[in-house]
Amino acid sequence: MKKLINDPRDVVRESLAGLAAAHPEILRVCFDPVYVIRADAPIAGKVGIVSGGGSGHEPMHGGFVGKGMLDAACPGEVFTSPTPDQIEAATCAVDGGAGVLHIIKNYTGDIMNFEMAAELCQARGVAVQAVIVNDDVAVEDSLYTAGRRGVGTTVLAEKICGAAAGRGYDLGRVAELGRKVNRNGRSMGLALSPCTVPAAGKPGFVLAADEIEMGVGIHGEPGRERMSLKTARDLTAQMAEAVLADLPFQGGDRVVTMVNGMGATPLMELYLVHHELEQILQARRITIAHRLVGNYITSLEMAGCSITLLKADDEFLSLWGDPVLTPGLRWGI
Amino acid sequence: MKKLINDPRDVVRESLAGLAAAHPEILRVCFDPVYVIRADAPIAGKVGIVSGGGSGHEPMHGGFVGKGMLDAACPGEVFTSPTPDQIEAATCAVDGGAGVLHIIKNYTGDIMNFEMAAELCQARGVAVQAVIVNDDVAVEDSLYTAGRRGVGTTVLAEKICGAAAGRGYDLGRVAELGRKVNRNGRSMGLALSPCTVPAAGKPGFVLAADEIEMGVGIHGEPGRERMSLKTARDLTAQMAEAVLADLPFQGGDRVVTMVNGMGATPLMELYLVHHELEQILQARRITIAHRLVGNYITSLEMAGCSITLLKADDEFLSLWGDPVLTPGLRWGI
Amino acid sequence: MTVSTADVLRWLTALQRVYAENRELLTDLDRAIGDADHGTNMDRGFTAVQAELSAHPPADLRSIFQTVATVLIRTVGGAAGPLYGTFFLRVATACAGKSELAAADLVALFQAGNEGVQQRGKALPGDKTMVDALLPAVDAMRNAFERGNSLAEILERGAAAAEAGMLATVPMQARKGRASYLGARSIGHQDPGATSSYLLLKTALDSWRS
Amino acid sequence: MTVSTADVLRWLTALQRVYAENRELLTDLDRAIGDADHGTNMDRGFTAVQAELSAHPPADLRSIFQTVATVLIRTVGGAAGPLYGTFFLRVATACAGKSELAAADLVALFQAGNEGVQQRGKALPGDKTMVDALLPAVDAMRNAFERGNSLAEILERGAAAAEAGMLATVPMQARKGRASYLGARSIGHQDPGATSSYLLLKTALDSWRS
Ligand SMILES: Nc1ncnc2c1ncn2[C@@H]1O[C@H](COP(=O)(O)OP(=O)(O)O)[C@@H](O)[C@H]1O
Ligand SMILES: Nc1ncnc2c1ncn2[C@@H]1O[C@H](COP(=O)(O)OP(=O)(O)O)[C@@H](O)[C@H]1O
Ligand SMILES: [Mg+2]
Ligand SMILES: [Mg+2]
Ligand SMILES: [Mg+2]
Ligand SMILES: [Mg+2]
Repeated sequence: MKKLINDPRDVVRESLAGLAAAHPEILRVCFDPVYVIRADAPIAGKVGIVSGGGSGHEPMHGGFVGKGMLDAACPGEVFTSPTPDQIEAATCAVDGGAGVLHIIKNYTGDIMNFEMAAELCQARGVAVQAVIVNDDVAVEDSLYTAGRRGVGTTVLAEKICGAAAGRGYDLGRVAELGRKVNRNGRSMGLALSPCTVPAAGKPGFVLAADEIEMGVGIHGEPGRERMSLKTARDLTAQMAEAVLADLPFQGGDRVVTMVNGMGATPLMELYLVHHELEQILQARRITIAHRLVGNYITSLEMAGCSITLLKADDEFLSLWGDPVLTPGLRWGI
Repeated sequence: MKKLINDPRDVVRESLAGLAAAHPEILRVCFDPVYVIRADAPIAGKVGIVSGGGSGHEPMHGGFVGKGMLDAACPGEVFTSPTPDQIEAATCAVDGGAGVLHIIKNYTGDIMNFEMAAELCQARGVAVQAVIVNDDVAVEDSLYTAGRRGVGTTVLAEKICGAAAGRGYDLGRVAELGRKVNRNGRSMGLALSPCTVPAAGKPGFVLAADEIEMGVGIHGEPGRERMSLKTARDLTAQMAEAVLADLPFQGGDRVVTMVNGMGATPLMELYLVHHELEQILQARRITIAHRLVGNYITSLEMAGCSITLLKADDEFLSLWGDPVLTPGLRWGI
Repeated sequence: MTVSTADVLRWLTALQRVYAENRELLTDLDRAIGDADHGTNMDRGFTAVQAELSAHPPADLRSIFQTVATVLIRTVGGAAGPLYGTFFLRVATACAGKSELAAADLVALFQAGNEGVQQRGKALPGDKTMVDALLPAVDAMRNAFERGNSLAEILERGAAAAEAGMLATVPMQARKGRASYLGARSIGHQDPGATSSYLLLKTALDSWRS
Repeated sequence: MTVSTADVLRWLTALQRVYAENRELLTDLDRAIGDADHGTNMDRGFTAVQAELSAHPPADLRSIFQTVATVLIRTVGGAAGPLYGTFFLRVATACAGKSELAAADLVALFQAGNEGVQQRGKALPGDKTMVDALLPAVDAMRNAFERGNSLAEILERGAAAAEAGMLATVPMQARKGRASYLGARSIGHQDPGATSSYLLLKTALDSWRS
């Protein structure tokens, strides 16, 4: 394992210390329990937005804390859900009296830890609602699974709900908005190479020299199939087809797109994939209203990318344009 | 070679098409010859800032085109200097009558191609001055080499000169400012893994499982030594010592720092390195006025990082704060 | 024979050692059908439990298990944290007022723990989870108790049933947790959580048999 | 015997093939002490030269070399682009008004080309660059010419000297270009540019010997 780290057990805390040091004007980090919080929290009268999950997906979630997005983020150990005490402390710290929205990716561990935390917060009189993101089309949903995984749409939901809270939406409305984002967002990813959890020391899976994992999860979970490497054109088409067919997206739709890097894929390749995606959408008369290209929801040093499409209405687009000031996403300020 | 590309010969153009598609409000891309240009260029009466170099270092340089930074960037093939015709076309296209500054990294190929272009531009009546960046302390300068390589300080010079041009500095003053930035900036990097030029298909060098290249160049050029992997603390200290001793930086200095990822290193590790760097500088009573942590000047999918320190005066700091709107660096707008 | 507060503390100390020793094993099992962290999670949790117990030794059985529960919930994370946390919360409640545990108490205690896990995780037998080790163990212990077996025998039956249940997860297709994302690809692998649950009972047996 | 416009075009056609065939070799040499692109650069450049020459066949020798120069400058990039570009710019000037090249012209022409390279790159013999192949070749050709040798013999001497010069770069420490960053670590490797320069002369010999 080749990483720029000290003791693997200290990775999360030392990295968070660096995040805090790098962005003092935007956020603070509390260490006991661990959470990242807006420098100016709580904002009286504003609904608080809290997310969290395992670490190793940076900039998500800590890098999305700041004006116009998250009020706090709860980072767990690498690829491990945060714990109820973190979530409880963060939730109570950002409550400005209007209640707090939890944005949760659909993983059993995340759900159960946020559930326990919500019970504790409600016991303390803090109103909490939850939005569960489950947008990964790679895994078929069914009564016999924990359901679809939450991936890229989480980033868009955090931006849009953050803007809505900033505009004064009440808790019920922000939660409903978040669920609407989730209903209209779909994602699919692929891996060219695996990643290694520092504490584990070995790659989570192994790929042959010409093999990729189509539909990979952000923790390296297997997806739809192991297949041989193809051109960016073919791979982008395959991801896009899966995403487009699922909602389905149709001609005339306006969308927000995200071409997301898994961590080790150069920006040069992500722009190339975005170029392929734009051509696919143009051919279907789907209009791209806004686009993100870069590393937003990563898997440590995994090579690969994911595509997220959000079918946008006027409310989404208007909220998307609101100023946002976080380490990972910034405009208008 | 595992990359998200089509034909290796098309990587640069297809990636630039994606850059243009992703940021229509900021920039345009011309393809014959190839250059990236500000959407609103030329700006009458403003000194134009043009940079360029081999591709594969994204976001540099194309991702730094936009308001407050570069007016144009000339991307060569991967790791290969751009050609005089590109540079000539870009220079003439951004000339607003106040002349154009070329910001050049000190590589024989870049220097010679920019030189030839400058001759052509001057023949067409466009005033051109050049700033050569040679900030890499890994390679000892001497009469018997092509001199030090240009690396991280280039990013800071492009931001600061871009801001100065926006404020109306004339060509001579912007050029002098750029040289002052170069005189006060120092960098050093390391690689945990090599990178593969698409057209070459094989890694530029090979590292054993526990080996790193200390002082690596942004094209994978060897540095000071092959050594075994150490903790982030030790490696950061070694890079920082080399950088600090070279200027030298002293107690009481104010600095702008950049902890830069080589492409495949997770943000989590970069923040961890930044945390180590802040402690080293604090111990020496060196004040960090501004900081960048992320991928700014990369080497394809190389794993590793570099540290850049700029000794800052009031002029630098004031210009640093000016609004900038580019795909790779953005604030205040 | 009964289980004393000292016995319980020996069990918890042993658990730290056992999960440290089986850290790689559990993580490798989780690598096959999960995200390669179950061993790390359990090791981190029970190490923290020991630290807390020696820093602030609780007065009675109930508060010992209360401490175990809150420390696990705070330090384990993932799915296992809330599940084992809930397990020990229920165990603590089941110990209310007791200073030592007789056979009947032990059976009731493990039963309460498993019920907590099932309520928190909504898993049924056959879903390829820790429940597939815990539930058979509880049933076996109850039968043994009703047949009037000794405490040692009860624990032996429990551990044996947990081991059988753990092995029975191999051919199962996961319907809960991360492994369920693999669908049919989860078949043929032993469930990490069922394995850590077996270790929980096996270690109780080893600590209390004598 | 003289070199005609047709001979020159055959030389350039052969150069495309030669640099395509030696693409890997040149890139591997550049991988050792540079950035692994010299072969790709030369291949790209001379492929573009062929495309341009067949698209717009120039009228005379001078404009042929003028085309070669501008296409190389436009397509090769790196250090080699301006250097070989300048080489052919000077060659073009040296051909001004000529419709075929006699022995004296050939010597003058390669000499002019090498002077261009040295002016553009400021390299001296021993710096481990293309100059270490070109300069000895030019000297050898001049001597052979002064000794009254045939054009074929002159080319043979030139190619032989270029090859010797290329091999002589192995023990040199680079003082110019990317390789100079390696300091002593550049010793023991053959210079890619000297190699492509040797191929330039070797191919002229092969194309014109007959
Ligand atoms: N809903 C559930 N009910 C009971 N046990 C579960 C459930 N979901 C997961 N588990 C257990 O948790 C184990 C995984 O734990 P762990 O790896 O620590 O958490 P995570 O899956 O969040 O990384 C699985 O092997 C399974 O036995
Ligand atoms: N200043 C110089 N003068 C003459 N030749 C040079 C000089 N610098 C570099 N070269 C030649 O250029 C070759 C490298 O060419 P190439 O790899 O195409 O360019 P780059 O080094 O920019 O990638 C070297 O092997 C060397 O022979
Ligand atoms: Mg986990
Ligand atoms: Mg090059
Ligand atoms: Mg796990
Ligand atoms: Mg080269």
